[in-house]
This record gives sequence, C-alpha cells and structure tokens, in this order.
Amino acid sequence: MTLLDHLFIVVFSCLIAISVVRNLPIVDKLAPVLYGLILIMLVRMASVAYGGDAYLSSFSLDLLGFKMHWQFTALSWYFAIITLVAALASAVFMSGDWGRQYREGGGNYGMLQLALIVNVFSMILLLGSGDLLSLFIGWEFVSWASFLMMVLSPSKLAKKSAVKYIVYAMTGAMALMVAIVMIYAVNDSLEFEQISIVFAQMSGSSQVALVLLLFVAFAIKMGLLPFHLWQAVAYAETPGPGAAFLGAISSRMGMFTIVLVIVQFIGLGGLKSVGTSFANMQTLLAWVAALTTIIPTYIALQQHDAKRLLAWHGVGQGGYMLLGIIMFDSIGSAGGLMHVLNHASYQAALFMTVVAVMYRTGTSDLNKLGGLVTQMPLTFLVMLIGIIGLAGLPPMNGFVSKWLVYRSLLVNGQPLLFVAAVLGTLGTILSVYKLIHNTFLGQLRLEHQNVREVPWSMLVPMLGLSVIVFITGFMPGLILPWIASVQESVGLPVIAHHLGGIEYAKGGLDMIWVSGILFYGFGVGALIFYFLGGKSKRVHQYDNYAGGHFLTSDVRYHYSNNFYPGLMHLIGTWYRGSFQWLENSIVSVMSFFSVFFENIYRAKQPVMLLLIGVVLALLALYRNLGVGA
Amino acid sequence: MNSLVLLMVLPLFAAFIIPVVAKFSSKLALFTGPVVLCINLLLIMSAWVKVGSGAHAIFLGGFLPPVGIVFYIDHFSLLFSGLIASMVLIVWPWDAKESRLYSLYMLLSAASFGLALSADLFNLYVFYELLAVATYGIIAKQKNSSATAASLRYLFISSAGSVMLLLGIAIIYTLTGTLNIAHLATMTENLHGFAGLSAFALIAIGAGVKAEMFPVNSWVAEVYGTIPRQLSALLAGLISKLAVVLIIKMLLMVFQVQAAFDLLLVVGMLGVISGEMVAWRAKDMIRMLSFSSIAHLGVLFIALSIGGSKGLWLAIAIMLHHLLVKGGLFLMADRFSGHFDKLKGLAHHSPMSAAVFLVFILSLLGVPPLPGFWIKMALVMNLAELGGGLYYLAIGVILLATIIETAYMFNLVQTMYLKADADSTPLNKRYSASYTFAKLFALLLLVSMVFVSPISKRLKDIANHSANPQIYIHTVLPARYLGEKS
Amino acid sequence: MTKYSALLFISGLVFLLMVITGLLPIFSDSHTPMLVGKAILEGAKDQVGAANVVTSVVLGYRGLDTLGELSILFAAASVVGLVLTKSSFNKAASANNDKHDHHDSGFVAVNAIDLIFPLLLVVGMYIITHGHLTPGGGFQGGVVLAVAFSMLVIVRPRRASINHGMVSIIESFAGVSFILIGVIALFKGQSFLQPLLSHGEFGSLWSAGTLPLLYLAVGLKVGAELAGLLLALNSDEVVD
Amino acid sequence: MNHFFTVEGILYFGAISLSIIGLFGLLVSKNLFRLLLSLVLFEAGANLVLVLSGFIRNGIAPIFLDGNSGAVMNDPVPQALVLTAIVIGVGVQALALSLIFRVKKHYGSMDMRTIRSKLEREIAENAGVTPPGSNEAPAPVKLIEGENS
Amino acid sequence: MIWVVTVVVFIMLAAALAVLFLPNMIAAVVASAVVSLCLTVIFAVLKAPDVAMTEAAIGAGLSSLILAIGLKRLGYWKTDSIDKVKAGERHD
Repeated sequence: MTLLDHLFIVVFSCLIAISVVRNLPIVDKLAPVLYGLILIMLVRMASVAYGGDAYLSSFSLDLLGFKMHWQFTALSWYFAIITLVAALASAVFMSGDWGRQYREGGGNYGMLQLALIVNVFSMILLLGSGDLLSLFIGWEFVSWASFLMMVLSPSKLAKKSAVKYIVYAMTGAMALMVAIVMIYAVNDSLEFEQISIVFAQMSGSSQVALVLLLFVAFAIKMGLLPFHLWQAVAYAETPGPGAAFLGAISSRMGMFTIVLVIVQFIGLGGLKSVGTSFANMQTLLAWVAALTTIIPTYIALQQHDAKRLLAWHGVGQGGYMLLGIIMFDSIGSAGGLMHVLNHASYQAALFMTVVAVMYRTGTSDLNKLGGLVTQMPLTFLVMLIGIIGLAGLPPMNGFVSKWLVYRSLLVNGQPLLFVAAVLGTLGTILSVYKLIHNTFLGQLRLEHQNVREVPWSMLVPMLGLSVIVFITGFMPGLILPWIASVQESVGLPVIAHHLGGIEYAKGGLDMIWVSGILFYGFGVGALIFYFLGGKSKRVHQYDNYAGGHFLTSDVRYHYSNNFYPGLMHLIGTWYRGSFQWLENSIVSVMSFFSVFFENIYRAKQPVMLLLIGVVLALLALYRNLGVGA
Repeated sequence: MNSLVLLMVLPLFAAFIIPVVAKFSSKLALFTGPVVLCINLLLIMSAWVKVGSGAHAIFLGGFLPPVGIVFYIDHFSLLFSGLIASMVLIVWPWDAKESRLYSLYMLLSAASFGLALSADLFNLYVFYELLAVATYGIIAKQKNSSATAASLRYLFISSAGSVMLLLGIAIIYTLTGTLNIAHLATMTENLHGFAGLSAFALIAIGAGVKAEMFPVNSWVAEVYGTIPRQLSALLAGLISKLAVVLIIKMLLMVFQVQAAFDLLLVVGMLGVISGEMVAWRAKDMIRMLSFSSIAHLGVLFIALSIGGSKGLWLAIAIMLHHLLVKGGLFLMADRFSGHFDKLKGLAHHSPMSAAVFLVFILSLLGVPPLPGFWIKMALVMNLAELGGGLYYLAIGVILLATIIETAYMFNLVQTMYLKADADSTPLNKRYSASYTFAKLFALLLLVSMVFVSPISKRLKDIANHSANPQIYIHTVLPARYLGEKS
Repeated sequence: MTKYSALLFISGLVFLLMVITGLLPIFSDSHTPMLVGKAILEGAKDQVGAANVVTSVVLGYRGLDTLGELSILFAAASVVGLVLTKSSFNKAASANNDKHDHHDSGFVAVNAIDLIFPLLLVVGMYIITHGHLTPGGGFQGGVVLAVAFSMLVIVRPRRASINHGMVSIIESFAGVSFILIGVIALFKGQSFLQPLLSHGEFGSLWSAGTLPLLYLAVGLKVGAELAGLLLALNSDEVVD
Repeated sequence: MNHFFTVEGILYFGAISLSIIGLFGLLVSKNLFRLLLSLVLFEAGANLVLVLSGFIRNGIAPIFLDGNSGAVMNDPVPQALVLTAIVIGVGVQALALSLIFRVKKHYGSMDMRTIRSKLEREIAENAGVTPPGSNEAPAPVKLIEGENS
Repeated sequence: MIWVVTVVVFIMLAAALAVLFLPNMIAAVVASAVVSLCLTVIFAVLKAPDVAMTEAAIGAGLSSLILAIGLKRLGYWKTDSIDKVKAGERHD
C-alpha cells in the first residue's frame, strides 16, 4: 500500500461518510474535518512537490483488456492541494449560518455537501490518473460531478445552463475519446508514453487532428475561446460556495490535462512541427489564449451581476495560464502554473465575498447594491485584496504570475501577445473596480441599513484565503519549489527561485523588495499626510453632494447602471453575439438534418424505403464485387 | 439433450390447448403460459450447465444434417432463450380477458425460441413469419383502433421484407442446394460472389424490418406510439434482437466478408444518425425512446460489422445492455407518458423513479463506470483497431450521436427536476408492476457495473465459441460432409 | 412523383435481379447443386417410406416447418377472431346471431352446395389420406374441407350448422395430436418428430409410418383453422 | 443469351416480373385492398423463384411410382418450402384483410395516405404533442438555450 | 412446350397488371385468381404437382374466396367502374 492508495481510500471513505450523513446536522462539523484529513494526507505526500519521486498506486485494474493504473506526480499534487484548500474553504464557508439559510430557502443542503465531496473525489481520481483510460474516466467523472453541483440550484436558468454545460462537456469528452482512440489504434496501448511515440509516427494531417481534438477536449473544460459560452453562466448559477469551488478549480482540470498531455508528451517540438512555419500549433494556441484573456474579460465588464462578472473573469484568466504555459520556457510556464493557484485563491475569496453579500442582502445585482463598506468592513477587505490579486497588481499573488507571463512574452519576442495580455489586464482592472465600487462604495441603500457583517463561519475561510493571496504574493518562494518540481516532472525548463521570487538572467523579481517598497511608500505617504496636519473629517455616507446639489437619501449619487458607457459603445460591436451566432447556427444545421430524417421516417409509403434500401445495397455490392464468374 | 426441443414445442402446445382450456377455466388458461415459461426457464438452466463450454445439435426427426432441420444449442442460443422466457414473463398480459391473446403470446415465445435455436435457413424464415404474425395480432388487439392501423402498416412493410427474405433464401438455395447454415458455412466460396452477397443483403434488409434497420424502420414510431409500453419494451427490447440473431447467424457463419460488413456498417451509421436526430426533436417520451431505440440498433449493426468473435461479443453486450436500458425505459414510460412539459416536477413527486430513470440514461450515454461506458469504449477501440475510413467514420458517428443524445436526454432530465407547476401532476401515478420491473432492470444494470470484468469475460467466451464456424460445422454436420467443398 | 421514383428504383431492381439471375448456376452449367435434394431422393424411401417425396420432406425431413406453418395459420385465425369479434370467451357459439338480416343465397347456390358438400368432404378426406402417395395432402385436403364447411354457412347464414366451439376444439385437438406424435418419439429416446411405426409396404395406404397420421392432423387443423377464419371474416361483428 | 430463351429463362423472367409488378403495386397503390392484392402478387413471384430453384430440365415429379425408378427427379425440397410459403401467405392475407376491415370501420377510408395522416395525428394526440410536420408545430427545441453573452 | 410456357407467362403478367390497374375491384380479384391459375399451370409444367395442387386450392380457391368476402364486406361488390364510385372511396 503506497501513500497514493491511502489517499484514494481516505477520499473514498470521506465520500461514503458524507453521503451517509449528508442530511444530518453533524455534516457541518464533519465535512471540514474530513477535508482537513485529506489535506493532511496530501501533506504527507508533499515530498513529491519537492523533487521526490512520483507515487504509484499499488493496484491496477484490468477491465476488458484495458489496464488502468494511477500515479501521483508533482503536477497532480500541485493541483490536488489547490483543490483541497478550495474545498476546505468552501466547506467551512457553507457550514453554519450560510447552510442554514440555504436550507431555509428550500435548497438541498445535503446534496450540496455531497456534490462537493463528489467533485473532490473525481478530481483526485483525475489528477491521479496514470494512463489514458483512467484519465478519460476521471475526466468524465469531473464533468458529471460539476454538472451535479450546477444542477442543484432550483432556478430554471441554472438547470438550462447546466444542460448546456453537459452538452459541451460531452462534446469535449467525445473529442478526448477520439483522440485516445487515435492513439490506441496505432500501438494498442493506452499508456501516456504512447502519446509521444504515436505522435512521432503519425502523418501530418493526423497530427493536426490529434492536437486539435485534444485541444478541443481540454479547451471546453477550461472555457477557452470558441468554447467559452457555457462556463460563466453555469458557474454563476451554482449555489454560493459551490460557485466558489467550481470557479476556483474545476475548470483548471483542463489546464491540468493540457500540461499533462500536450505540454508533457507532445511538447514544444511536437506543436511546432504541426502546421506551417508561419502558423504552427504553438502560435495558434497562444493566440487562442490571448483572445481568451481579452474577450471574456470585456464581456465581464458588461455584466451587472457580481457572480457572473466574476465567472467571466474566471474564463478570461484561463487565457493567462495557457499563454504562460504555451511559451514553454521556465518563467512563462512557471507563471502559467502559478496563476492556477493564485487564481484559485483570489477567485474563491471573491466568490465568497459576493456570496456573503448575497447572504446579507439577498442580491448580487450590482445595480441594487452599494455603500456596504461600513456595514461589512471585513468582507470589503477581503474583496479588496481579492480584486488587487485579480487585477494583477502588487503586492498580491496575481501580480507575480502575471509578471512572469508578461516577462516571458517579452523575452520570447511576442510583443503582440504581450499587448493582448495587457489589454486583458486593463479590462480586468476596469471591471473589478466596477465590482467593488458598486458593491461596497458609494451610497448605502435604504433597505440595507440593517445589514451586518457576516458570521465568523463565513469570514474565516474568506480571511484565510485572502491571507494566502497576500502571503503567496509577498513570498512567492513558498510555492515556487512546487512549480519547479512540476516543471521538472513534465520536462520543462526549471525556474530558479528564492523566497522572494525568481532569479532570471534578464531581470529577476523579488516580491519582498517590491512589497517592501510599496509599503514603504504607503508609510511615507501616511506620515506626510499626518505631519501635514492630518485633517480629515468623518462624514455620513449621505452627507454628500454632487454637482452643487445636495441629495437626499433616496437619490443615489453614484451610478451603477450602464457603467463605462463610452467604452461599451466603442467595443460592443466587436464581440456581441458572434460566438452565440456560431452556437445557434450549429443548432440550425442540426435542426435541418433532423427535419430531413424525420421526413424520411414519415414516408408515405414505407415499402418505398425498403425498395430504395435494397436497390442501393445491391448496387453498392455490384460496384464492389462486379459480376466475376 | 434432445428434450431441449421442448423449449419451442411446449409453448406451441400451450398455444394450441389454451383456447380449449379457456372453455373450462379462464384462470387456468391465464396461468398456462407463465407455467410453461417457467418450465422453459428451468430447462434452459439445466441445459446451460449440461452444454458447458461445448455445443450440441438436435437433429429433428432424427435426420442427419444437412437433410433435416437442426437446432443448434450453445450458450449464445441458450442466453437468448433465457431472455425470451424472462421477458415474456415480465410482459405477460395478466389483465387481458382474451384467451386467444394468451395463445398469441405463447406463439410469439415459441417463434422466438425457434429463432434462437434453429440452424436451418428456411426454418428460421418460418419462425420469423410466425413471430411476425403473432406480433401483428398482439399489436392489433390493443383497445385503440389506431393500433390496428399501425399494425396494418407494419404488416405491409414487414411482409414485403419477408418476401425479400424469401428471395434471398431462394437465391442461396439455388446457388448451393442446401439450407443448413453449417452446410452453407462449408461452401462459402459459392456464396461470396455478387449473387451470394445480394442474397445476404436481401436477407439482412428483409429481416432488418423487424430489427429496426435504417431505411425500413418507419413503422417504429407508429407502432410504439400506439401500443402499451410493456409491449414496446418487448418489441424494442427483445423481438428486434431476434431478427438481429437471424442476421448474425448468416453473417458470422456464412458471410464473413468485408462487403457484408460494410453493408451493415453503413446502415448502422445511418440508423444511428437518423435515429438520434429525430429523437432530438421529439417532444414526448415514447417518440423519443422509439427513435433512440433505432439509433441503438444502429450501434448494434456497427458492432456486428467488426465481424468475428469480437463483433459478436460486442453485439451480445450491446443487445443485453439495450434490453435492460430500453426495456427498462419503456417500462418506466408506462408512468410518464405525454408531453415533456407534463413531466415537470416529476423528481419531486417521485424521486426514486427519477433516479432510476437517470441510471438508465447515464448508462445509455456511456458514463463511467456504468456498463454502457465499457461497451462504448470497447466498441470504439475495436473499431479503431480495424482502421480504415468507414470504421473511423463510424467512431465519429457514434460519438457524435452520444453528444446529441446527451442534449435531448438531459433536456428531459432538466424538466423532470424543475419545480412543478401547481397544477401539473405527472400522469399515471398509479403503482404498476412494470415500474417494479424497471427498478429490477436498473438494479441489474448496477450489479453488472460491479461485475463488468467477469461478465465481459463470460460473454467473450460465449462469443468466441459461437462465432467460430468450425465448431458450428463440426457439431452439426456428420463427418462425411466435413471435407466436402461443394 | 411517387410513381416516377418508384419506376426508377423498380427498374434498378429489375436490372439487378436480372444480373443475379444470370449468375445462377442454372444459366451457366446444367442445374443447381441440389445437395440436400439428392440426399433426400436417395434416402427418402428407406428413411421415411412415403412414395411422394414432397410429403416425406414436408412431414419428415422438414416436419418442424410444417408445425411452424400450422402455428402461423393458427395465429392468423386467432388474430382474425380477436380482431373481428368481441370476446372469444362467451361469444364463441353466438357468431351467427346477428342483428343484421341475413338472406340465404339463392336457390341454385343453396342446393348446389348441399349437393356437392358430401362430394367435397370425400374428396378432401381422400386427398388428405393419400397425401403420402400422390400429390396433395393435408393442406390441400384441409382447404377443401374448410371450403366445404364454410360454403355451407355462407350460403345459409341463418341456419348455420357449424359450432365455433367445435371448430376450436378440433383445431386444438389436431394441433395437439401433431405435437404429441412428435413428442412420443422424444419419450422413446429419439428426436422430436422422428417417424415412428413401421414403414409398411411401400406405396400402399398404410405405409410411411406416422406420416398419414400427421397429415390427418394437418388436414384437420388446416380445415378447422381455415373454416374458422372464413367464418370470422364473414361474420359481421366488427367492433371497435 | 442462348440460355435465356429456354423454359427456365422465360419462367425466371416471369417470376421476376410478377414480383416486380407486385412491388410496384405496393408502391403506387393507395387503396388498402389493392395493396393487399399487390402483396399477394409479390409473394407469388417469390414462390415461383423458389420453385424454379429446384427445377431440372427433363426432371420428373418427385414421386416414386412404379415406372419411374430410373428417371431424374426434381428437387423436392423447394417444393416443400413453397408449400409452406403459400400457406403462410394465405394466413397473412386473411390477417391483413381482417385488419383492413377494422381500419375501414374506424377511419371510414381505404386510402393509405389518409389513414397515415390520421394515424399520425392520433399518435400525437395520445402523446399530447402536436403532430410532426404540422404547420402549427412550434419551432424545434433548441439544443442549448443560450442567453445573451 | 416452351411456347406454352411463354404464353402462360404472358397471360399471367397481363393478369397481374390488370390486378393493379383495373378500376373495378371484382375484376381485380378475378385477375388475381387468373394469376394463380397461370401459376398452377406453371407449377405443373415444372413437375411440382404438390405445389400446383396447393396453388390451385389455396391461391385460386381459398385466397379468392377470402378476397371475395373482403369485397363484400368492404362494399366493393358492385359492377360499377371507378367513375361512379363516390369520392373518398376511390380505388386507386
């Protein structure tokens, strides 16, 4: 029994335990403990993240002649630890008051708990996969587990979007299946190593097909560009902490498989060999990534629902990860990988703040909120830290990973991609400002006069996550060893690192210095302010004026409807509905064929079909065989 | 061993005496059929043990083949016999008042047993016709007159198909001078020309009418739309498979050639695509299930086109899976007919049935670790091993069909889990036996999920054994025919 | 439109069938291989003992086909009865009590039928009992019997002399005895439908073992089946 | 060609033509009764083909009579098969006729197409949906109902 | 012999076409009986006396009887041609 076996056993027992007690009150106490337990199991396996050997499962399955086994590499461990921290935070968050309110609102709390553990289980299964078949099974598990979580929300829209999601997910799974079949058909083996072996043997067009199929499969899960339509709505409609969990990590499983399959086994050489010298697969993927950073971000800008805004950012940030990893150099891939953790931490924190606001006010509509900073200061703090991370500003962790990506793009001579990435960041900054402004700043609405800070059961995970956001931003060296092991295990160049950041020939980064200077600057500013008199006057939120008019409390001076109208007007025509059009046209084509076949089945004289069938079959045979003596 | 012919004879006997018995006691007539089927089940079990890994031939009338009719008994035919007996038991018309209906059911099962066991081409045709006539009768006997019209339309296309089948048999007989399948298997070179393969095409398409093969299955929606769901479960779950068994016998023993495989592959692919496409537009459960059934028979034909024992074991697995899933879904549909909108909130009225429904659907879609996944996986991998454009296309078609299927199936599931409108209560909420059987099917499905490996191994053994023409020939034919080449 | 496309495909089929026909052995060498046929022609005398080889095949070599065929007729008759009458339990005997006014057919028909009825009976029975010797047999004789009885009813609907219950008992009895004759062999350790009894003198009425008995059963069964069928078709009890 | 104008050539031609005429009738007739007649023709043609498969030039009937011990006999098997097929055919024919009676009574029409459309409508009504292909049918169910993004 | 067969075959085919195209149903049924009779002759020529007898008894006799009953029950027992039959009961 290896540690990996223990991990599987523990996770599976947790699944059983929670499914048994899910409707009892004790599940609130038990679930966090169990996630803690799994986390401890992972910590015991931490050696793999510091350059140790991968763990192999001691058992394997032989079903129908297909062998399946499991393994846990640095890559798996890295994604697993993110998953578990996110799950732990979500579990703590939903236990207690939030859960009570959810139950009272008619939600099925037990199912939510179950869905969470099922998600964790399936993700561990996917992360631990040791060959293509176990990968596929884990992949399907993850898809269906996410579906289970999405479909919990009672709203009709949620169910619709969940169905939409599952159709996309099945498309991805089937693309993956075809890719696996292509690999299997050559050497009758499903080991990962076969990917590179087979890829080298394939003809050019098969290579293109294989890479595209794999990419489609993973891109759908990750919500990369042509397949991004499902994600935001589905995540946004998932019940509170579920959304935080899914938004943080679920779609990153696509990233995991991209690293595992495309980066590790096809590699830069493989990608470059496909296509022309002008536009090879690497270029294509890079541009997909770049567009993914831009377009969903600007769609996010348009949203007026806080959860949906965040969810669209989740889609957009995936682009950075791919952009980093696709550069295949030490800093770029480190940036891409690190962004997974960073994004998970602040995205979960941000979703939780939004859910906390919903918990108190009952809405996440940005047009109906405002001025909550006085009522919910800690939540505000968490959101502040979160959006700084999301926007990629120092001293939070988002800055580190994005810096690495930018750096890599510049070093690799990709100025256009760099501009695209910066454009994406610009949109992010604009929209997160909209988020925090419309939620916490400005005027408090009358109906929210009595809103209080959320209870500690919800604050603790939020604060914990924001601490992670800050600490990993302040001292990225804490996690850079993990990244380095991952890079080593998947065969990428390894990044040189220290506690404060990275060492790099063309200019390193030391976040301790950066943050120090930043705080020093703040300190100096504060000192100057106080030494210059420190005159400030505390006024009531309503004690304000705009344009020379005193406003009464029922008139709002800050506007939230139609934020950034000029910008929207400028860019709106560029992306409005174009992908939706694609989706609809696929549906139309399907309908056309469907009606066509329906009319065949409604044939007035069925015997005619018999005749046609016989004649065509005989003709085909006649052409095939001829009339040899 | 000779007594195994009773499998087919006992139901016939029962069918003949039921009208007379009914004159004395209608209760007795009602119970005759189930008793006979139970006896048959016992017979099958004992034969299963006795046959072991071998095969056995019954020479009817004591005439050695090829002159006489032969019943060929191995695990494949016994497996089907068992399914027939159980399935007819499940859908036995307990509440019917007509003794002749019991007779028809008995005739139906006798014909099915005959189709499963017989190794003589014309004898298969006779049983096929008997099956057809009994089916028309059972369909036409339903209370609504639209069932009669559906039955009539079915009769026309099915009879035309039978004539095609007969033409095929005539061609084969003219070419070879024999009807015994084992004997035919020894002289395949006579049959692998254009004329022989045309005969196969005629047989495949003629029998394809019952097997819901692509161009000749327009009856499916009409018939399933008018008859009770239990009967649909029987027709879709079992009867369609028996027609496939006829095709399998010809294909595996006599026509193991690429042209025949290609034919099945093409009709299979067209069936899959057309079925799924039309099911996608369906707005009521029965229509959806009907076309989904067509699509799955298409998958079955694709599996058969792999050929040999691989194709056969996949085909058996698909048939068993489809029997459980589609049979179960039709049995469930007894409770949930009607427009999809009326199913809104069903999951709240009856969470159990929604869960059972979900199990069926997930297995149908091939979600791991349900059996459907393994079957789909094995099928796709086997197709990939064969390679070649058409086979790759078939993989694409199967997977595309899965996506379409997900779309429509989950549209329905989504509706079921929606909050119910105040006034919508799902139809047919009453308890029904078929629902119990559907639950049983779901349970079987889950159990087989656990035992996927041993079951598949067993099926592979059966298929290895049954798809081997040499075993077939050596079991059936006397020694003096073995060396003979036409 | 339908007609033209039908013609198109039909002509395609004609062409293909012609090609297939051209490939048949009868058009290249002398005749079909006839493997089974030869074996039967050689062995029929000893194995079955009927002068009419077709009868040997129908009842001996391919007896099961015949049983299946009887079952099909039985099924068809059952279906016709099911579809066209209300209930087979209590309506069996009352098929003739119609609300409709049924006229006898004209004098000529009635008397002609009366006249030839016994003749038909005799002919039918003769064809049945000599099935193993001469062309004809249970099917043909059965049809004659059926026509004889049903004509009797058809020309004189009101004074019909056929009892439906009787018909169904005869058909059951005949079918059952066919099966029983087959099963007896099974009990003797032989195969189902194996010919029993001694072959007797070849070419005489009492020859060919159980074959005449089987043909008698077939004849009765076919006669009863078809008579029932004709009567059911002719009765006016179509109900929805 | 030299084989064609022989007895069996002519008969094969006749058999195929008979089948084809029957098939053509099945395709173009609207009247149920005529469809039934066409089916009978179709079957008759197939039966003839089957009998022809056992035909030997100069063969005699497969009956052992005193005088014919030396002659070549026709194949008895196809004859037995056709015997069976003919009886099956007549059974199906009677069955079809009884169904026609009932259909006529219910729908009041003998036109296959009318019956088909009425049947289609009935099925749809039973299922509680609009019949396929009808004008009032709503737009097809969207695969995915996406909202504006 | 061959001429006999040819003539019979052509009579049969003509009768078969008549079955399809004669407007009067009684005539169509009679034509189908003619087809059966021709078949009987052909079977006899083919040295298949059993089949010939069966075809005569069943095809020409019983089948025609059944169809005749059908004619009566379906209201086609009239000598009118198609022109006089009401719309809605067209024969073709």
